[in-house]
Amino acid sequence: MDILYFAWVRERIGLPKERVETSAATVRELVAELSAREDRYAVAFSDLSALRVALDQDLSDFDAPLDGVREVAFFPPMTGG
Amino acid sequence: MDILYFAWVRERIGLPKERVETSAATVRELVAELSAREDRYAVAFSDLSALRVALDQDLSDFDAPLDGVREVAFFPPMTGG
Amino acid sequence: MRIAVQDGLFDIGEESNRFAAGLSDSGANAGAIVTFTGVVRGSDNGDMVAMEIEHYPGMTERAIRKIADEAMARWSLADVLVIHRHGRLVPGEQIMMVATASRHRLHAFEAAEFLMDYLKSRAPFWKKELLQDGAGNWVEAKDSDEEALDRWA
Amino acid sequence: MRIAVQDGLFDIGEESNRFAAGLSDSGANAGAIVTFTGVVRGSDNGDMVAMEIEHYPGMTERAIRKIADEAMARWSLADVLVIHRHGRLVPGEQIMMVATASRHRLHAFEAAEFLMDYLKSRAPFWKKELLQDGAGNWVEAKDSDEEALDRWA
Repeated sequence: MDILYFAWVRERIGLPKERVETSAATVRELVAELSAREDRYAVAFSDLSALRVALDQDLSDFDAPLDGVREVAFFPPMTGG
Repeated sequence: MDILYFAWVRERIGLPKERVETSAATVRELVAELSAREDRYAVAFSDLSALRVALDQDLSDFDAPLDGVREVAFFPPMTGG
Repeated sequence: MRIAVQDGLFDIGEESNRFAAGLSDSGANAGAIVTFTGVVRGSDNGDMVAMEIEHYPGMTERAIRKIADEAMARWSLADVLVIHRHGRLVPGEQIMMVATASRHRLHAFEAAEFLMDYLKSRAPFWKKELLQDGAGNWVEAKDSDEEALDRWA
Repeated sequence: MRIAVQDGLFDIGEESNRFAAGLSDSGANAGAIVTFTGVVRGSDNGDMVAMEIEHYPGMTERAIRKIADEAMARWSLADVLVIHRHGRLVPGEQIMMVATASRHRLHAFEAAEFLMDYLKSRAPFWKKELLQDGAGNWVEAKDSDEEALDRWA
């Protein structure tokens, strides 16, 4: 599964993209798995209310299942326009 | 006093502008005076709710006094934009 | 603020760029620009050959200025532009344009809608549709245009 | 409908004229054109040298298209244009533009406001202010931008 990070999430984790092998069933489980790996993940994911997630390029939520998902992206609330 | 007519009011009365000597105290009295003059005026002024009036180029109403007014204009509701 | 009442065509793009450049030259620091352009529509059955717009020369600029001043007083605007044509226009030609600029998008949008609502019913213009058979129909004011003003009361 | 996500500048006037010409070529008979242009504002103390806009390449066009499709479904629109830039922009440069066209002015205005409200909070762009001293601040999303969406719920 490809995981992408944008804006300050990218800066805190220190990379824009990585490939991860996971058996996490939901986004929330994936976040817990990553946070357990290294401190920089734990810091970036410390407040989920300040984060948004997209699954295969559609906005989703942290309780969404990951079956069949190929691309997960984490980022702060968007500031376009 | 100059009296101006626009749009279908101008067409019904048959002229865009005329000079009138009047001692009418209000717009309503002026309208009555003109309507008594000739049928084309009576026709144009038959339904005041379909007309608007401007005194010296500011929108006004039929009960407004005419003292000191130099230019009166009659026209249908505006359709700009 | 610029107000133009004219019979000639204007170029939407040129006017938009000039308005934006004016903001930049004046250091207005406006983040939001809204424009509205009105275009002469053809009649649904295609029998309208032109639109004749009559106006009240002395009063027109005065009435538009009053509306634009009111918009400047109600919203925080960096600039306002109003162009309105009169005379004979054919379908597809632009009739009028307003532009507003503000720090905030909501102010720019609301002010542009306010200007349009007032120009429709309070600026002394009258439209007449000229038909193929030579007839001419004065466009009637719509109740909905008068009611649109209630929003700003 | 045209959607452009690009790093280069665009010309407001040229885009406005192209949008209007497209309506005329397609015989859309739209009487009302609304445009909104967003411009990079300088910071109040003048210490911002540039705005860096990051985006999510695969998702950006997809998200904008979804928003534009929703606008076409909700209002009676003859056409929609959305241009949004990314990369490094300096104060005074235009960030983005939307244009809408409809028979009726209210549809064109509402659809343009809807597009702006959704682009602010639902299209994957993130702004960072680059300051004179080399620091960079990620612009935080405003509660008011999120609340603006309630109007369309």
